[in-house]
Amino acid sequence: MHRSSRWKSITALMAGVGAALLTAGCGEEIRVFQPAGPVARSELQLIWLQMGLTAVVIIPVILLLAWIVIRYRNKPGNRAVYQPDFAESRTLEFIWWAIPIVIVGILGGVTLHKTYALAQSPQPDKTPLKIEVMSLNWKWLFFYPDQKIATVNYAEIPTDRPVQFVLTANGPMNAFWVPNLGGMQYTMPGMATSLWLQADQAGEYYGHGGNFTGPGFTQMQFRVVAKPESDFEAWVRQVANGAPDMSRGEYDKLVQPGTLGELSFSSYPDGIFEQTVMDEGGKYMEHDRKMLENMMSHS
Amino acid sequence: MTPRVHANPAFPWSHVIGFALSIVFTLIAFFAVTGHALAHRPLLAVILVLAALQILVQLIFFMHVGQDQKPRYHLWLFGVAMFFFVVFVVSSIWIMTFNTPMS
Amino acid sequence: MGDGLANTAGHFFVTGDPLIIGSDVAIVLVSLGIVFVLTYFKKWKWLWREWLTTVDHKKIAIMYLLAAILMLFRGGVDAELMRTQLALPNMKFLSPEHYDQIFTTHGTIMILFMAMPFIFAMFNAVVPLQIGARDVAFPYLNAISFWLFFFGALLFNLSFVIGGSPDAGWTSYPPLTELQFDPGVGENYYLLALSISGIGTIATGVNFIATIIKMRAPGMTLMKMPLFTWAVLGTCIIILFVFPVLSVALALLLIDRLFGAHFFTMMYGGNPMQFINLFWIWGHPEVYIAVLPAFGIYSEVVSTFSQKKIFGYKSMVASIMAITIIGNLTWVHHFFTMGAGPAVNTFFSISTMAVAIPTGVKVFNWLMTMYRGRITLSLPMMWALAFIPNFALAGATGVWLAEAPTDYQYHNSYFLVAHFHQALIGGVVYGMLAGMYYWWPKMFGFKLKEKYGKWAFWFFNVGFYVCFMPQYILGLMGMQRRMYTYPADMHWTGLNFVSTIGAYLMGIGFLFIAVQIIHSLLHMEKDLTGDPWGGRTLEWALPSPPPHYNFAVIPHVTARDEWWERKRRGEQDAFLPRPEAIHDIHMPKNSGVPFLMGLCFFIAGFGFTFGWMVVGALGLLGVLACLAHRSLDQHPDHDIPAEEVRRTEAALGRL
Amino acid sequence: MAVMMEEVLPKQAGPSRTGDNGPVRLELSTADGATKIFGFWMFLVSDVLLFASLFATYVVIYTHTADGPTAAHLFGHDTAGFLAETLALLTSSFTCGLATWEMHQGRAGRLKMWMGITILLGLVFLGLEITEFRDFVGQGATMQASAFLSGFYTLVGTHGAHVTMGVLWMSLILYQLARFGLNAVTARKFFIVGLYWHFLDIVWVLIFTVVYLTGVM
Ligand code: HEA
Ligand code: HEA
Ligand code: CUA
Ligand SMILES: [Cu+2]
Repeated sequence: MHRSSRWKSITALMAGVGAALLTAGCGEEIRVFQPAGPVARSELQLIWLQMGLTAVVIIPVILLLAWIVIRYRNKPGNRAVYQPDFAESRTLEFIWWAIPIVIVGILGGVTLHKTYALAQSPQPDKTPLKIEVMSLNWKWLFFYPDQKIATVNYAEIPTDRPVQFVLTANGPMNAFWVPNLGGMQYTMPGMATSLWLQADQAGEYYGHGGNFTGPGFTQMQFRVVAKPESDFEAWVRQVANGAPDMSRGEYDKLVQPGTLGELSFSSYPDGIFEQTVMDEGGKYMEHDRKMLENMMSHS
Repeated sequence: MTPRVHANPAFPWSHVIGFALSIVFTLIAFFAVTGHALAHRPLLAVILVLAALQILVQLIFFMHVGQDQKPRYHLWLFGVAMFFFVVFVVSSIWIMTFNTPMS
Repeated sequence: MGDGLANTAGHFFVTGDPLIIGSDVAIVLVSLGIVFVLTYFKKWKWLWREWLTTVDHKKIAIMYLLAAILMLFRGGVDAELMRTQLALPNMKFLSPEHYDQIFTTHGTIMILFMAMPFIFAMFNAVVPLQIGARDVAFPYLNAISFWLFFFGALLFNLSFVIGGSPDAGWTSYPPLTELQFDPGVGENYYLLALSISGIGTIATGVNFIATIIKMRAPGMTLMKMPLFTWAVLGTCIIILFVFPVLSVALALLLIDRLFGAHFFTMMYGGNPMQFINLFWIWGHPEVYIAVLPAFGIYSEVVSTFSQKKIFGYKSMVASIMAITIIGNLTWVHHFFTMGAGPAVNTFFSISTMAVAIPTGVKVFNWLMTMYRGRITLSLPMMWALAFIPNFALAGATGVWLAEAPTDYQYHNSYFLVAHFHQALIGGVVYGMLAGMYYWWPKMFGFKLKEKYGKWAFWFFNVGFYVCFMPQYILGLMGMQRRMYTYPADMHWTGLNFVSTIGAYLMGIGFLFIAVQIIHSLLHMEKDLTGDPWGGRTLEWALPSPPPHYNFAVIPHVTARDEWWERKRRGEQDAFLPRPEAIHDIHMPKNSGVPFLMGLCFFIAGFGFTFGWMVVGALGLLGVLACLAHRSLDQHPDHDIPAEEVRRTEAALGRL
Repeated sequence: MAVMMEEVLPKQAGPSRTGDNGPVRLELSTADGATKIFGFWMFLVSDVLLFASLFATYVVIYTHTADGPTAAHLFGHDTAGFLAETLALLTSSFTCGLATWEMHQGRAGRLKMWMGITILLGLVFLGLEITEFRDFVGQGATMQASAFLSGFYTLVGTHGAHVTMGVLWMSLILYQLARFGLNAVTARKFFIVGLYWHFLDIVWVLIFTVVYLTGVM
């Protein structure tokens, strides 16, 4: 009696804390649950699926535990069955080898499908926008190879158009993450990898480095602004006409360790991204070469 | 079980055979490569197979793995270790070549 | 080198931060205190003879346990400092540099210098007794393992005081950890300390495999072995397979840093990702190294306190072996976001999830072991019970992380931090505490008082959920790990604050454990039965603590729960030695060489840390000398005469 | 016909065992000896994975030559050199095997002779390897020149360090054999160093194939 009331108060406490947590963060701040594009949405779907499928076993396990502990307590007068030699049951064991196998099978199948899908453009029939992303100590540099403009610590993208981010680092490895738009990928020195994202709602999205790069890492925040195509083009024109040039010297200064606010540039040294990748070891990476040739032909 | 190797105490036959085999395998691999006997891929396959045979020669003729006391748990573990050797090497190549499909 | 010397001298002693100065002062005071106490009570000889030179697995277990608890405290203080810094946005409690050092040392210490010695304490305390052996297969090597761990840990902790701590995370990814970005000595400390203790760990793996395969009492076939011993076997197999990989990863990075090679640099063709690859080939299996022994402990505890045979013994064995092998094939899930391609990611997603299958079987079998049993809620059992929901959740979130597409959203966020603390604390720490409470009487000869232990349990357990549940949500809100602070406008403040409160509750829980131990020491309640819990396996057939040869006569085993079966049949006396069956017992001699060898490694490590190659080489020469000394020692053993054994047994009331 | 245990076993350390395959070999004649040999196999298991990591790293970076010498260039110069190393080491494995064989015949004198020859061949191998390294360094192919070279020197050098340890260790055992004679303990010690030696041959065969042969392919 005394015991179970203690259990109850613990449960009540937990429930209270849980409720507090949920209300504390139930708005749009739970960014992973607020997808603003097809990639994040596809990932969220899998999150719901995995939550559901694991809940199917985990919740019964916890309930069963509670029931068994209450039922088979060693106290005088407990008349529940006591079978100290009950230690084998083929049927039971078959069941619990089988259930996880089935769940893992389903999740594995979906994973296979989605992993391949996410490596492609979300809308292959639309021409993508290409943005080259370079993580520096401790800032984000964005190049628009087709628009020939560059920005620091923010990027604008058109809505409803797939964006191919080509990622590299000049400095320690970081990761590019915009939770509302979809999952992250590493930016690695000497490598160029591709990440597809797309926004279908206009808005301003929080982005942050995903892999620790030293004392300035915490400040490596950036914005991704999604706006309709026409607004996007207007912004490009505005940067191209109004912003200063990025000279080679300017670039070298950006590479120096330090934090910065947002900047825009109306031009940048030709081929600087490709050159950086190659200098840092990209020439040994077969796929880098292919990727960059691909990029060059577009620009 | 009759020991395979020490059947004839008068002369270490098995050691001599093992030695001969290891020299032969080495020379085949060496001259196949320096003489460009085959195209790249088959050549690679041949020398890897020869290396595997060499390892077996060392294990069987010199380390006497056939005649240790049973149960031979050490050989099981050594075998699994060789398995992971291959896994770690091959998967490192697989992972590090980034076979990202390009658009 | 002259230049380097002058340069390092300036940075030699860490100065500036009041917290570090405080710690320095504390460390110096404690050391002086220890020296004083030892001198005052004339205990130096005793320390050397009984402890520093011992090769007895039971004493080595106690030293490991002490070290583990100390390191839990050190790592825990780190955690409290971090949580304090993160309680509110834009806190100025810790500087970024200091915060970086603290999470690095926290993670490294908790995993390598807390979890590892804790499991080794349990291995040493239990395995020889459970299988009816007089010691481990290689007692001398066992002592070497301990001293390598000890001096490795000492070297690592020294970084706090001399030269500066590593600050690139416990994962230590290059190129951030290459000289170009990290010129200080902190990273060298990390690399050398882990290398040294890693050698000891490999030796422990060798030792316990040999012990379990070769030293079992007659009649104890593999399928009659207690599940804890099975778990240790699996653990040691993993150790043999993956610790060498860590050694290589560390060595290569060290070669880069000390000799200017280019394995992982950005220039000259280095490939930093290969470090990450090697690190996780070790790193993932490492978490199973930590958790398998805990699983073994749960099996023992659940069965004992349900007074019931373990359910599905064969499945349990099969699942241990399955985890041992499959666990080595999943490592890429730590860097799905590297973009190695969908084929790679899919393969490793599925292999990772596959581990959930054998683990699930274990969970269900524990439940069924309790089902139709008689459950006693003693302290070990409480920790075991608290483990199950905790680990079910940790495992579930693990499976979520295992799917590459969703890992893209979870990776390196606080969601991940919450996952691994739930697995490491709910799985490993709870398991080790359960094991500590369970075998404490066997190790020390007295029981721990329950009262403060229960307080500790509730504070720690409730604190755990309060601390880490909010972190799952923080991760989904986009909060990254390894941020020393965060802006006020992100809506992260509330949850962080709650989490910090939880961390303090856990700290209080830990303090209660300390109080409990001290209280039980002062009001000692001796365990005269040798079997305080109604145990099932051989160790409970011995007095607490067992004499140093363990078994006067090696028992003959006929059943899985040998001791329990005997008790049921009223045949306990079968384990009392008959005087005529007692013969001379062959035991290894104590030796100071393992300690000296550890010291030589320490000197070498310290030398290389500061780039003093001569000191390093001298240390290594010392190591070689120790090895040669051992090889030349023709009489490392001695005999305990039968008469002396009879006297000891008689004094224990067993004749 | 193996040697009778009692002849060479003045005092043995533990209870003796009779195996299921006829007369027991000297090094396995005590439980302690059998356990130590088993333990050594476990050490070899860990060494397999140590080399696995080095090979994995080497194959990942061996094309990363940073405009320095390539494998083909470096090893193609002097293929006879690494062939000679290989033959020296293979022969030493053979002589080490003969030493074990003589031990099993109970002939301590010949055992010591073959051990001496093995040590000499080991030194020949090391001499060749050091000459090779010096030659390469002379061409500017230092460990600092490229990732490929870092990998090369570390992988091959780690094997070389193992051989060096092997030479020292075998000399120490040779000394013990001379000093204490052939008994269960020294037999076990030699058997273990012999296993180690053969294992180093296995590793070398892989280096020969993966580093040198593919290098000049
Ligand atoms: C003891 C420690 C421990 C344990 C046991 C585990 C167990 C598991 N872990 Fe965890 N993990 C860590 C410690 C641990 N982990 C650490 C420290 C890190 C991060 C390191 C760092 O980056 O610093 C990490 C990171 C980590 C990642 C990397 C994420 C990332 O970096 O983005 C992944 C991804 O797959 C993962 C998955 C898993 C899985 C699938 C299991 C499985 O083994 C879990 C299996 C258990 C269950 C599933 C529960 C019981 C089962 C049932 C009740 C049956 C049915 C269930 C289902 C079918 C779902 N872990
Ligand atoms: C077994 C391993 C283990 C254990 C037990 C813990 C225990 C704890 N950990 Fe740790 N943790 C890791 C392994 C572990 N951790 C690892 C591997 C990392 C990753 C590191 C990296 O990124 O490189 C990490 C990182 C990590 C972070 C993320 C840091 C970051 O990314 O910025 C945080 C933040 O909350 C945290 C918190 C805690 C807390 C509150 C505890 C608590 O459980 C601690 C409980 C406290 C004690 C046991 C000691 C009590 C102290 C006292 C009694 C003193 C009294 C003082 C006060 C009460 C103020 N840990
Ligand atoms: Cu017998 Cu070699
Ligand atoms: Cu993992």
